Amino acid sequence: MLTQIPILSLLIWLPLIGGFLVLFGPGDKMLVWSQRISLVISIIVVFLCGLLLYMFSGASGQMELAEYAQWIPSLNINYSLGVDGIAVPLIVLTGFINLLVIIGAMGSIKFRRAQYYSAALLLTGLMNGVFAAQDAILFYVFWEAMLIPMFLMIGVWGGPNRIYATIKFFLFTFFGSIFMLVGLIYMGAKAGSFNIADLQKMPLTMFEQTWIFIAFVAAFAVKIPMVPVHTWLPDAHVEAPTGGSVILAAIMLKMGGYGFLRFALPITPDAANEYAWILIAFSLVAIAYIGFIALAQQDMKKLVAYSSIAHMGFVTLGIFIIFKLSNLDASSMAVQGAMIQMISHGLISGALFFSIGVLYDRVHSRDIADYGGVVNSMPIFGALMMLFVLANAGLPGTSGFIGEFFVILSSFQADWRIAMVAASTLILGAAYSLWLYKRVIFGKPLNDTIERLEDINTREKFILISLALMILALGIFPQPLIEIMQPSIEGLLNLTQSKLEGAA
Amino acid sequence: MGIFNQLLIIVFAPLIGALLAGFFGNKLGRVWTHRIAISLVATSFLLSLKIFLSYFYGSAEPLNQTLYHWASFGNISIQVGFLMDSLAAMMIVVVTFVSLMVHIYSIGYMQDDNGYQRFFSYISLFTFSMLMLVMSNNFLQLFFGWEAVGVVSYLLIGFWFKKESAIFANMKAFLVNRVGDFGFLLGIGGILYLFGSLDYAPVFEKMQQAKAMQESAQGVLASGEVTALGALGLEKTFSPWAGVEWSAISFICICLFIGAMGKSAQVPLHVWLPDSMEGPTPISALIHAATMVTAGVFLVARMSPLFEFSETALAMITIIGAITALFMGLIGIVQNDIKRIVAYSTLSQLGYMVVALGVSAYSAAVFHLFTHAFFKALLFLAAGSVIVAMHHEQDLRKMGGLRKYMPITYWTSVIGTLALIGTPFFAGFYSKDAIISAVAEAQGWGSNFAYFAVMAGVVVTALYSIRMLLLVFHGPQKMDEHTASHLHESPKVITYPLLLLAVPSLAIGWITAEPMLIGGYFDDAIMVLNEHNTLAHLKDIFGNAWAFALHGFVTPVFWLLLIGAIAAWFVFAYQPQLAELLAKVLMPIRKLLQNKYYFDQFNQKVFAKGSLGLGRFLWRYGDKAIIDDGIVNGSAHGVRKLADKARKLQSGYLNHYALVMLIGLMVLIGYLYLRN
Amino acid sequence: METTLSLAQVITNINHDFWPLFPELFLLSAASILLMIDVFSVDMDRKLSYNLAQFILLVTGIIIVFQFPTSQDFLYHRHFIHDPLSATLKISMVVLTSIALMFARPYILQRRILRGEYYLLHLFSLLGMMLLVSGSSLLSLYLGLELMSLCLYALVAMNRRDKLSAEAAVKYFVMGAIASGFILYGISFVYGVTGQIHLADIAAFLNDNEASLTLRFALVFIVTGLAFKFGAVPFQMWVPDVYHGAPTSTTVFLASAPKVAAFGLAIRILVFGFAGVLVDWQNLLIILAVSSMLVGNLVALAQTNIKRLLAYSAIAHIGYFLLGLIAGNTQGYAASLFYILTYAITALGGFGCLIYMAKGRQEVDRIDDLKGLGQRNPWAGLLVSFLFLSMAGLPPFVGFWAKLEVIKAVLNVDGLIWLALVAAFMSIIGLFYYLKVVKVIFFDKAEVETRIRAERSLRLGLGITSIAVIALGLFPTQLLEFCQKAFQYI
Amino acid sequence: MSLTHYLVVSAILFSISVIGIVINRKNVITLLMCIELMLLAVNTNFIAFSRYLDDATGQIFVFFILTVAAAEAAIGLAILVVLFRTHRNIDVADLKGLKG
Repeated sequence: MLTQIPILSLLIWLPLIGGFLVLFGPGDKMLVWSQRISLVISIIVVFLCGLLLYMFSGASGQMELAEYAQWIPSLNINYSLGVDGIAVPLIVLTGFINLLVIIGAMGSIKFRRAQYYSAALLLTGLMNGVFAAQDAILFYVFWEAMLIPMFLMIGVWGGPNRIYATIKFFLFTFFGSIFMLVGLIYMGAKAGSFNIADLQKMPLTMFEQTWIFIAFVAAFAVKIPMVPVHTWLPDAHVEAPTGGSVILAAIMLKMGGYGFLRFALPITPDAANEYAWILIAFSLVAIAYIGFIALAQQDMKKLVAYSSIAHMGFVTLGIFIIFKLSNLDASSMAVQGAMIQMISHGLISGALFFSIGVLYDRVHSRDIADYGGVVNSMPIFGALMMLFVLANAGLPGTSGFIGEFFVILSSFQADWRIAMVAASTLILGAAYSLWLYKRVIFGKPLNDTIERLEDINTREKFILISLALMILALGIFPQPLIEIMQPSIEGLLNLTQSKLEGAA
Repeated sequence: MGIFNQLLIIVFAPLIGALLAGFFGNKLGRVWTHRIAISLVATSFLLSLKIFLSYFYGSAEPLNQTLYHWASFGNISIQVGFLMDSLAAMMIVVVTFVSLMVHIYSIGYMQDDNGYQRFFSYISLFTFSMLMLVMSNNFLQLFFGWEAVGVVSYLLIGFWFKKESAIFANMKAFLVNRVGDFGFLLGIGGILYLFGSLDYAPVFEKMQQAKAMQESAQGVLASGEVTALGALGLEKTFSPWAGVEWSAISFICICLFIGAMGKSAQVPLHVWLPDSMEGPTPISALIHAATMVTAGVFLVARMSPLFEFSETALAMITIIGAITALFMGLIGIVQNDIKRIVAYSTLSQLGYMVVALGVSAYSAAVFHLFTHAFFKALLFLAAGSVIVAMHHEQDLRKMGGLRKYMPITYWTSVIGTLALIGTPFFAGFYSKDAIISAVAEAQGWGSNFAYFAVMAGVVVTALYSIRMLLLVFHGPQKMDEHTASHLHESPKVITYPLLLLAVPSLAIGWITAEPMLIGGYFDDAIMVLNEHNTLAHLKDIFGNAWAFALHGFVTPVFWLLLIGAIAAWFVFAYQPQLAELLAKVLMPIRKLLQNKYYFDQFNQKVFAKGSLGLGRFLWRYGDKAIIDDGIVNGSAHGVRKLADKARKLQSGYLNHYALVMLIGLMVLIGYLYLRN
Repeated sequence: METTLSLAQVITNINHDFWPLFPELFLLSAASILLMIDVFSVDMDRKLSYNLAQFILLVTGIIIVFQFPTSQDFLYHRHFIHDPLSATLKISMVVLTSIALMFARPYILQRRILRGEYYLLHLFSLLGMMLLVSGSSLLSLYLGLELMSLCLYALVAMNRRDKLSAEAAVKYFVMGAIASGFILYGISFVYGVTGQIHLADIAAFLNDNEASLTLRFALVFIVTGLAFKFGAVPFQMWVPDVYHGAPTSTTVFLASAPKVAAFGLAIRILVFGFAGVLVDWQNLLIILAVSSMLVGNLVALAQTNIKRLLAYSAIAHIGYFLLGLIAGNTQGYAASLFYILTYAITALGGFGCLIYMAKGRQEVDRIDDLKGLGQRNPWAGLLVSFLFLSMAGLPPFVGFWAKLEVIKAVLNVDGLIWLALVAAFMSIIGLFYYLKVVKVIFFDKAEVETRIRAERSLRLGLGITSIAVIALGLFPTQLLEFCQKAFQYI
Repeated sequence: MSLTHYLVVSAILFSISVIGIVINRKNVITLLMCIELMLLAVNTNFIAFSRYLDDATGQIFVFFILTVAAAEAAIGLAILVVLFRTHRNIDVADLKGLKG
């Protein structure tokens, strides 16, 4: 029976095994086979994602499709998987982006290609693992293991300053997560179980909560990333190859938001409540401060990277504003906004990085000053890029709008001043996005190279158009996504709320 | 076919046209592209007209229906749907009519352009967006339409993307609009906060209740114990800092109006509109004169139930509108670019509309919007016709005497100009006169200034309008030989729209003025508190459209406009040397006007450069210096240095090692000793 | 008292069961026979000796497995303890030694430092370790320790023509002797205060009496000796120099099995003997642990020599490893055992890869010498990276579980959460230099493009260690339980 | 003489040996001697305790220590020979090839 298959395990292990298969099987010597295997596996993963959507009912808000196996009984660490409405969209996004990354790599990566495919597949499996894990240590294993292929991806295929960037990336992330590990172990030791659900039920004193919350914040704030621990991101993005940037922006950053929702809120609600204002403040700083910084960038990728940070500010704002809200509807709206922002940013930033990759493959520069008037020679690309840029600026009708809209509206319920600062993205986001577009795409062709550029080929078209369609579909009709997430979000909010009240 | 389905066709026909033209334009070819696009827009127009007539003559009921649930969770439900009532019906007919005219006109105007199909795609898309905006029944969709028209406008201003000035202008337009949207979005946030819904219906219902309570129980409420708003739980306040409290309704209204200021180009957010003339002329007519820029006016009219309860917001609107009406008109006098003059005139007319909104004469504002759409589109298209004839020369000083070459263009321009300056019997007269008399009636804060502004504005309008007319069509020919030899009337696809627009510019007032201004046509859409009803007195003087126009000859307005017109003729046609003399005498003022009150320079220096500078500063010192070099790399370097120092301890000498060991032993012993 | 034993009684005692001692006896006699064979061997490559040595290890291992105890017995006048812990440690050490020999073989073969003694010294050293972990009196512990150490001194000096090797040997020897002296001095006081040298008796004494200052003083000396053997700061000075100077093949061995043996020594003395003054040695170990993590990680950062880097990393690891002991309970000890075992495996591989990279007689000791390993041999590059990432404590490698275990152990103790945080913080610095190595392996361009072809035994050794690192990382349960079972009688 | 006297003597011996190691920068042989001295100090301790406790264990322990010391000396001298062969001198101060 189709619905009996261990779909989550498949989503994790199929790409992982595929990754190793490509690495040690055909390798670079039989590149065609490496490509075929990677492609087939990626397509299967996308189908599995579809199947996941089909199998996932989502009505209950509970964990579904649970899988369980003993792993390390002596520590009571288990191979426990399950998804709820918060994880499912992220897993689907992962599968989808992975396919595009694999396809994208087929033209733009020039050396050690099999290893690249392999790294992408490994990342996919591990990221799915992060979203599906229901055991805190299992979660952590995936969470950290994921850094390794990404480290290699940036380091091997990256730009000139790649080593600095990749080590910075690794250390930053590790810096945050190691403290989370300590926190998890502490709780696990106390609760006698590492099951996330058990941890969520565990009562903790305010003192404990505070420290654990700090640990969580250290991990997730770096990942997402929040100001002031964001500086790894521009470097990593700039140096990473296109696929690396895409994965990094589209999915890895989302893990921070996911972690906040899955861990920080339900496990340490009181501490979160107590310090929400700090995180809100930093989110607002991210939105405004980073908005200005993005404006000053000369490097396309850096600009998009900074814009990512600003957009992620909405995620954290949406998550933490709930502590300042009194009714469930507004809180749901905030968290919905945060979640949709994550998904949408996955699509949009992915699309933007792909677009920059398209340009980079042709001109070999990321410097804005090296471009101008690209639309003359690449009209189709110009049109698609227009859509992505506008979506990045939060145009209604694209997915980029919904998250910001929800978060701004719900934070207005808490304090209009917060909403006001957040709404500054309307101006800043438009400013840096459109200015980028103006300088790169519009205008007279800057030089002969630009004038003779070839428009995007079928492979690139496929990638960019499918992203464009997703962005539009989500923007025009987000309700299906909202329906998937809503019961789980409500469940999460109720859980957090009940723990808060229990303490009070 | 039900009304709702008709509405769907009205909205989506242009979208289909846009998609077909956009994606398959190259395959379809030019002819088929414009055939398809035009026929779809025409369909849209005909249905709109049908619906409008059903409201105009049949007094159909308002229709409020949901198309689909965009997002709903918990108790929040955000939909996409349509609200059709008298106001929307009037708007769609304006939009589709002007759009149709522009579509047809563009066949001629754009025929040499490479982006022909793209252009049709854009203007169809614009039509769709604008229709979504005006037909929306909720704030989300309103915002969608709001932004979508902004984007299409952005695309169209930058239509000639190789022109540096065009792509600068379009970004400027979008950003300035975004400043407005910033306020708009906050306003929407406030709506949700105050009313718990993003649909119009519950908002209006509450406000209607408030009105009913206030008017039925005047005495009770006046005692100050309870206000109508308070009774309905709407009397919340916002506090920006301790000690200051703003009423929520005023806050929301002002925020919404900031949005309107962006779109309707009110001072100080007007700066984008003149620059937007970088786009092709047809879109200047469609977007930057007739439809999109009036969205702000539409918004305030639509939200009249809210604005009625905020004296503060109304006062602000009055002042801003008055400033725009007068001072933007003044700039028009010194402009030499034919399109820019029309653009500044648009700004000024928008100012009129806004003033009317400010004095609660929503009907007058919307009516002016209605008439203005026709004559201003006409003027723009006529200007376009001239520009085509002049081989894309836009400078007035190089024109002159075109009357004989382009009779149709000339006469339609005359009609448009007369309508613009408010000559009795022309469409513009009815709306403008209604506004001026409403302002005269108004009691609110700033209405005195507004009255002065609109009266002075009449002179100014006449001055620049007649000046333009004279310089373009009369007087000596100043163009070069080559251009002069090719001068001829524009083709039919251009002249027909001019003629078609000239008809309503001349005559639309005769039919519509009475129902729209005093007949209560808008009663199902616009709410006015009795105490604000500045249009009520019109009934006394109106009689019928004919009589009102005759009455117009005896008002000071007419004489003012006559003064303006004669002055223009005297200075610019009869005694041109006087113009030069005046220019010298009034040099400082002239310079001020030519620099548009230095708004652009200010924005460029302070906002654009400032933001960029701030960005660079934050990046260099915040991100790079403090966080990266300071904390991140700094600590890394620190650790590294420490490591190098620590490394030196491993000296290689055996006796040092032994010593360290000994010290270690001592430390341990000492520690244990101290602990006990 | 046992001082008045008649010969007859002695014989009766001898007639007792020798089965528990059989692995040691076998190893001793087999090694002696191998010595004889080797003397008369004409094979310049000493292939026979190598194979025999491996065979002896195999048999020893099998014997230990066969007689794996299910109870705790004190034998031979209670100088010898036969319990799951000792058997566990012995098996581990045999395995580690065997792998170390795999790495050693090609290395010494190429450098002509090959002599039969080389293997024999391993075997005798192993014998010492086995006795050590089974020692249940201070005397047997001392003897085991010395047997082990003396062999190691010789092994370090094995490359007779190498200046550094000789220097390292001198340093190791002198420092080691001092450490022995410290331990002995401590032991003498323990003996003086308690009148006992049996661990059980000492424990009993501490149970009945308040520990005097003298005894604690003695404890410090003993702990110092222990710390030296582990290479914990501030008694770590020998570690980098010896690891660096010794032939890599010796370093491989030095970094693995002796650490495990030292762990046995620590458990025997501290837990079996001095459990009564737990708080005291706990505090001492905290100082050692913190300073080891700090100095080890910090100085490793500044290294350009890969052997020294690994040496400092070893020091840091000892710091983490001590966390388990500090916890002072069975779980903690099990965690420490798990840590030291996995570390030993990883270290074997880590030093092993240097042998792997070395071509001919040329040494690999700069980090840069690893350049482009990932290019020249992707497999090897990947496996070696696994080893280093495991050392950094990243999942899914076994090093992660080791860290998790010790941190968990510390967190279980009230008031030591800060220690866990220090450990966590230090591992960030640690990660940095491990990443630097991985970076060199994968990102830097190779100076020579030639593909590396290595001996079979080398490939096997590297394969075993790195596969173990990943396999144990994915399925640590067996090893965890193995470690936990070792402590069932404490 | 009481136990304390013996202990003090052994402590002095021990200290001398340790200090000898620390301050000696000349000859490795001296180090070997110091180490021997250290073991002797320990032996003194053991014997004193053995006598004090009236227990032979300590004395037996001493025998073992002496044996081990002999082995240690042998290894030590062997290493010294190697050192001399490679360095051509046996100065402690010259042992600085390994550092940092």
